[in-house]
Amino acid sequence: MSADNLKTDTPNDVEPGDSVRPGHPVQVSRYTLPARINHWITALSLVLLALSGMALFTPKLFFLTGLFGGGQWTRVLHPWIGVVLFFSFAGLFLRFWRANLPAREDGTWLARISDVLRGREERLPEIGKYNAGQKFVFWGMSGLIIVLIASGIAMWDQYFYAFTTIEQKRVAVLVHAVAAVCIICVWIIHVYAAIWVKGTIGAMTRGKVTGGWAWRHHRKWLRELVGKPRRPVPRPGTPAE
Amino acid sequence: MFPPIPNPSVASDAATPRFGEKDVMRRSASEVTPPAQRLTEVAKLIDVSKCIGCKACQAACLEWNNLTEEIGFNHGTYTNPMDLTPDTFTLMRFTEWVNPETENLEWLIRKDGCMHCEDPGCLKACPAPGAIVQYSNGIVDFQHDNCIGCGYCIKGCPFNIPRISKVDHTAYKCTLCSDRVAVGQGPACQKACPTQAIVFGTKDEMKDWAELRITDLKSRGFENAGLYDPPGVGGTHVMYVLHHADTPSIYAGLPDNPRISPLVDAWKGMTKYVGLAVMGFAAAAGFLHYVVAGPNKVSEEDEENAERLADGTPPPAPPAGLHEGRTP
Amino acid sequence: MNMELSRRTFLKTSGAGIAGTTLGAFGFSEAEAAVASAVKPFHLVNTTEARNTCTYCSVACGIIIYSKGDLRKGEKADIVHIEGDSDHPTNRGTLCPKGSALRDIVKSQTRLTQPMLRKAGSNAFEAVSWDVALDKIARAMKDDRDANFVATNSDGVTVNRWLTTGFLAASATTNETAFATYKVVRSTGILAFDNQARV
Amino acid sequence: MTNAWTDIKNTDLVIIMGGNAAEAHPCGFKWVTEAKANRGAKLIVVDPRYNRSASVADFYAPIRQGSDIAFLMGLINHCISHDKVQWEYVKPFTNATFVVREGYAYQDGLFTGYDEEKRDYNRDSWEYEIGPDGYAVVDETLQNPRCVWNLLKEHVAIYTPEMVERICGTPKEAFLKVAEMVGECSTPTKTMTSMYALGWTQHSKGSQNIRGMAMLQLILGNIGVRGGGMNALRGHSNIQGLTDLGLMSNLIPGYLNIPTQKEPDFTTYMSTRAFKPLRPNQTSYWQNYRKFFVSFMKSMYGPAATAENDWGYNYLPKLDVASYDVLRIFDMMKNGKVNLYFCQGFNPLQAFPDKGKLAAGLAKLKMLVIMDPLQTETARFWEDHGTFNKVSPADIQTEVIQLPTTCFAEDEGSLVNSGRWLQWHWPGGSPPGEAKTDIWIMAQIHLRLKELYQKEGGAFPDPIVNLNWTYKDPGEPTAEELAREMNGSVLADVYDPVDPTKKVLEAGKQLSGFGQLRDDGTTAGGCWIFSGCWTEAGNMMARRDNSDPGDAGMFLKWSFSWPANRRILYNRASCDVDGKPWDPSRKLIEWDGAKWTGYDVPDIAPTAKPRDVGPFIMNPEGTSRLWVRKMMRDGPFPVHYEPFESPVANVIAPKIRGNPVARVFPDDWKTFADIGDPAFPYAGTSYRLTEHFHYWTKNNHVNSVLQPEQFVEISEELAKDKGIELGGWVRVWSKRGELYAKAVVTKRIKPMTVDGKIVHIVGVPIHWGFVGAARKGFTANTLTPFVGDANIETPEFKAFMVNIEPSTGPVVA
Repeated sequence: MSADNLKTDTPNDVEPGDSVRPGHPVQVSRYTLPARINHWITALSLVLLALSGMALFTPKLFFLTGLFGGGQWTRVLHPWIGVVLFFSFAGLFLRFWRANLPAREDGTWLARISDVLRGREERLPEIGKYNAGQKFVFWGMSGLIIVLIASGIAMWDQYFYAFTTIEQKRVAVLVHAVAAVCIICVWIIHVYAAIWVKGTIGAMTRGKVTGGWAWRHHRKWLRELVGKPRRPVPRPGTPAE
Repeated sequence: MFPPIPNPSVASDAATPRFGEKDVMRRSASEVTPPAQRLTEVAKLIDVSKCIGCKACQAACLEWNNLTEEIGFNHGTYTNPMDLTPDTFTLMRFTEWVNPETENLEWLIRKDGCMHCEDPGCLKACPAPGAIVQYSNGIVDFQHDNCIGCGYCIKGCPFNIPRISKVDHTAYKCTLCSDRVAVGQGPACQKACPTQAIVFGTKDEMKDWAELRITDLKSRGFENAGLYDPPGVGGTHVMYVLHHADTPSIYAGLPDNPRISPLVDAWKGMTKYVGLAVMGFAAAAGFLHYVVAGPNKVSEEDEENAERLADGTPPPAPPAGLHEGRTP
Repeated sequence: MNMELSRRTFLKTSGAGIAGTTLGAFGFSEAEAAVASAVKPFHLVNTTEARNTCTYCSVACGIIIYSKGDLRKGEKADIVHIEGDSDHPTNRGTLCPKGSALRDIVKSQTRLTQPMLRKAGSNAFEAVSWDVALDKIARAMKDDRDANFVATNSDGVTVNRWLTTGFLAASATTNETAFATYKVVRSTGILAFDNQARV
Repeated sequence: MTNAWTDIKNTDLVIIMGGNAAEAHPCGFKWVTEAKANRGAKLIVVDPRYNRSASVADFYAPIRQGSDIAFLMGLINHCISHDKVQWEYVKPFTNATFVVREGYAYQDGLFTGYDEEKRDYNRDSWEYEIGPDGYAVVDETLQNPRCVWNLLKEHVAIYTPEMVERICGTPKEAFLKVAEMVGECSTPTKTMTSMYALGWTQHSKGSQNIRGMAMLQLILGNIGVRGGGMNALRGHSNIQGLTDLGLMSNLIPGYLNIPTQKEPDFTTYMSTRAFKPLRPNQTSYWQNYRKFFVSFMKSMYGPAATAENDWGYNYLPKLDVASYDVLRIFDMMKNGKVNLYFCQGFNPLQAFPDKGKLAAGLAKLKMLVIMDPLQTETARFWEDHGTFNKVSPADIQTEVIQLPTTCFAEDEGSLVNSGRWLQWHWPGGSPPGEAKTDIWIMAQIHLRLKELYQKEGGAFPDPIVNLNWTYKDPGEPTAEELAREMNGSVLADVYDPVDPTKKVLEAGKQLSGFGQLRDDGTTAGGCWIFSGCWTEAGNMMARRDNSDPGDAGMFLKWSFSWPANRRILYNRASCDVDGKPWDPSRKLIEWDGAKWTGYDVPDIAPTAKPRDVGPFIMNPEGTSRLWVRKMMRDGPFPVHYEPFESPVANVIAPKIRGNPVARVFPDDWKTFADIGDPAFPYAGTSYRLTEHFHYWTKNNHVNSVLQPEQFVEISEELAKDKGIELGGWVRVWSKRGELYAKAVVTKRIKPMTVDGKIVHIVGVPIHWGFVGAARKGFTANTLTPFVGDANIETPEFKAFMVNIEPSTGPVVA
């Protein structure tokens, strides 16, 4: 994030690289290429962590260790993928945290969650770049990843055995497991939302959405983009959809 | 004298183990059908009051299991190495304790090592199928080919016993010399123990033998002498005779009431089931939602509105009263 | 020599309140015996046994040496394990921390394997043949004995002693070694002859 | 040991004093735990340190090192004054009733006849009064003030509980508790056993420490009985055997003596060895000395030992001093009087006191020959190991030859255990590299030396060229050949003198026991006490029948025990004068009206009538001795003497320094710290740990793991005084040397109050050195003084003075 993004006159909702290209249909740049790469590294890490973690979490899924070259490799790789995830997500965090700060309309959005679920967006307020659900995913991921990396290190015996007591390790494994369940649930919400809301996935693949998509789901953000002067695309980020 | 176990036979036909896969009662991360008939439970009894702390058990363990421990340092105590390690399955722990009642010094020496719990926390915690097995005679054994080195057993163990090797990254602990017991021998430590502070036999025999010892100790003024066979872990297959059985923790931190930590129980119990349920529910809910609510699609009208906005043509106003939350 | 023993003797004579033990069977009937893949194989199988005595203290615990290879058949024997002899009346199979680690001293990294000579003023040993070493010793003994042998004392009494050479005898060698040593040393007139009894 | 390891299970009370059986002999200690478990026996430990034996004791009493005699005489005093005496034993079976001749006296720590100049006694007055019948005078009423009992009573009177506390630092209550427990064993049905080792021998009055307890055991009636006895727990696996076989300066196998130069011929030599009984009918078995000697000489020199040459008497060297023990030889070495030295399986640089002096001696040799299976410090004394062994190799002109030998696992033969069992063993492994048996090496040396003498002639070659060496392969005699030779065999047919047609002994046959030895050259026997070990019936030492009739712990069919397969010495004394066992539940032998029978081989002629013949058949008195005549150099009764280095002056005889007759070489006085020297205020003692075996296990990885690094043990109080931390480095030094070690600060050592003065103890375990697998360390004998016991020269390793300070550890150069 470049320094001028921090200018107070720049609306929080607009991230570097966001832009509108008029046409038919209107094309809206939502995520820059680096943001998308960052996202997919994170996504891949998270999926691998979920798979390897689940393998160690329940015997029924232990067969998943086969994906990683067996139990020993799973045990070796999981924490290292966690480290990758941590730093990768840290990148996302720095890109997206400002746009994910709470806004006034988030409350209304949440209050009308049944309308959200029914897809009656006309009954919702105009939303910035991220709606409250997306912000929940963002902050949920952020918090859980911190919990997971902290508890994960406490149970990473190969390097950190000596630094905690066994009782602390026990707390750590329990916390790690609960946090992992939570983060997987958050991830499910995230992925489902991307599938349910058609036209979303393109944001993270090609980096673009249609104007109609933006109009329908993030009208406030679209309005801000339209109102903002054109400028070359710097390095933007990608939110957790 | 507890009758010595006869010398082993070296004949090749004497080598068939008397128990094995079919006698596995519990297997980590696996469902097993317990054998229809349980083997007679075995046990090692460590009589702390007869122990002279000579470390013969430690030496015999290293030799029998071909373990090479590092030559360490002196830290001001006779306990060496300082802790159990992947190569030290058993360790004499020395405590100088002044009995507050008699003001006499007592040198409490306890042989530490795997207790072979009836309800083994390590096995419960272990995520690797078959890395830890419990035979129906009570022996809890690690199977290194299956071990993934995660160290969950360490967290599961109420006695802080298993250690992960830095060499092969698998967990090690006392096997109760399952290879010896399988051919009718006792563990190497028991064989060596000069004063028979360690004896080995069926669990019932060991309890009877312990009773004799406790009677003797009580006659010598140790009123609280007793057997340590903690019920919190379902009893153990390594038991202690303690002169002060009312306070096991004075013996270098032997747990007073060991049990599998509630945290571990929660982790391997509730969390596992609830967690799987929650995740499953989340996925199912999404699926259902999709079926019921259908995809959330962008309409042609939305695209037009966007184009208009981009072109500078005002789009139609939203229905009144619905966008009160919007930013001006 | 008879190595077959009455293994049940101790069971019969144990005076301790528990009549015998079911240990031999551990409660596993024949029907329960089966191939077990999980239990480590018993590594003394097909080894050769030799009855011996612990080399350390004078309790003289009975031990059994287990080797790969049979000396009695003229084979090389490599010791794989040493364990207490349950039939021995004194130790009944038990061993102390030294005895339990006997294999390690037999196979110590610091065992001597060839004759060595350190020359006067040198800072290292060098390997020599047995012949060289033994000839040097015999020559040194002869020269010193011839030069310093005391046949008679100042009173003219025959004393036939040799005081400029001394011999410290071992403490863990066999009686047979000791007797051979006694004969050889005493025959030379050495009086400075001693052993470990004092220390 | 008078008794066997397995017999300890028969005891009621074990007293471990002057040893640490649990630590040094764990597998033998098992029988203590058995006695405790099965008989409700109690265990007392008296030691400066609360040690591993104490950890399982019923009662522990602290004692300052070097003050045991005061404690023991205190116990005897207590028993006498509280009538805890087994009178039916003491009166007939000890010399309590014997009357001592006029002229003998004891005063202020000295007996009559002391010569301060010579540091020796004229012991002529230390004898019994001999009556007109030629026998010693006895007074069965014990009224004669000069009878041994009354002299003893008088001698021990000074050792009151208060005096014991003052000298030993043992609190009076603790001493009295021990005395009470010990006193209970004066009944015929309760026995105590004494287990001791180097904690008693390694003092300048070591022999008298042991005598003190032996006297107590006699008073309690505990010698010769099951569960009793004086049990010297020998250190090395065959040190008993090597002593039995006389591998000492002054011995011939079977405790016969090398002649002295005062005995120029065989007749003179034998004249003092008549061992005429001192009371009527007594056995006095040493009367057979001549048979043992002649048979030995026949074994040694074969046909060259003839009646004409007094059986080769002049082939034996004659002593000019009491002995050329190791201290004397190293003193001579240091003074440049020794040229060639052999160390067979021995590491003197660590095993003897004052390493500095030892190293200086070795450096003056022309040649040092080492035979050993393992690396030793001695073999490498010339090698620079920085602070651990700082030497300049170029300055050391000693040639060193190091010969690799086999070890126990690779050879065959017998060892004598502490209970005198000769046990045969078989090899289990091939020797490494070019290692050879000691027998081969000794044979090779002999053959080469013999060849040189045959070729070149030289000084008195006769004993060398005539040495009986008729083995099948002279280059390597077999263990069987040597064992058969020690047992003895018949050299010529012997016929019954009454019926000359009856052949009593047949030439070429093995003897069945020492009873068949003869003094006319018709039998040979290398070691009379071993006779019976390899008879016509075969190798008795290899017997492995572990049956134990009566559960007595005797195991008569297991191996062979000298003498005559007897398991408990003096076992005749297990019965009263009429031959009935003191304790029928612990019968050992008994008189059945015609002969002695029982679980053990009787220690008396099988048909000797009970009231006729006394039980102590080796002694001319027929009894045991509470008072030892002139047989010990430092007095017929033990006296408390301080160690040569001591924190306090001798309370009972302040002018006497150390043992007044202990030999001190002139150069060594200046190496001792003065009494109460403030520069060396702490009482040091050295000992071995159970994880280690002397210096050998430095070569063993496992044992090095179990106790890895050199340490010293001190009390919490001393640590606080000196600012020493648990596990921190300390420097410990005596007047002779220094070492660095870690500090084990422990509650198991407590400061003591001795004669009003606080005495701190510094425990110095031995083991570490500069070769082997273990961590390098300092040889503990850098600290210890070069002085030995007055009778047998065992070095005073157990009591010396040191100083200590916190340190940052050795500077490894």
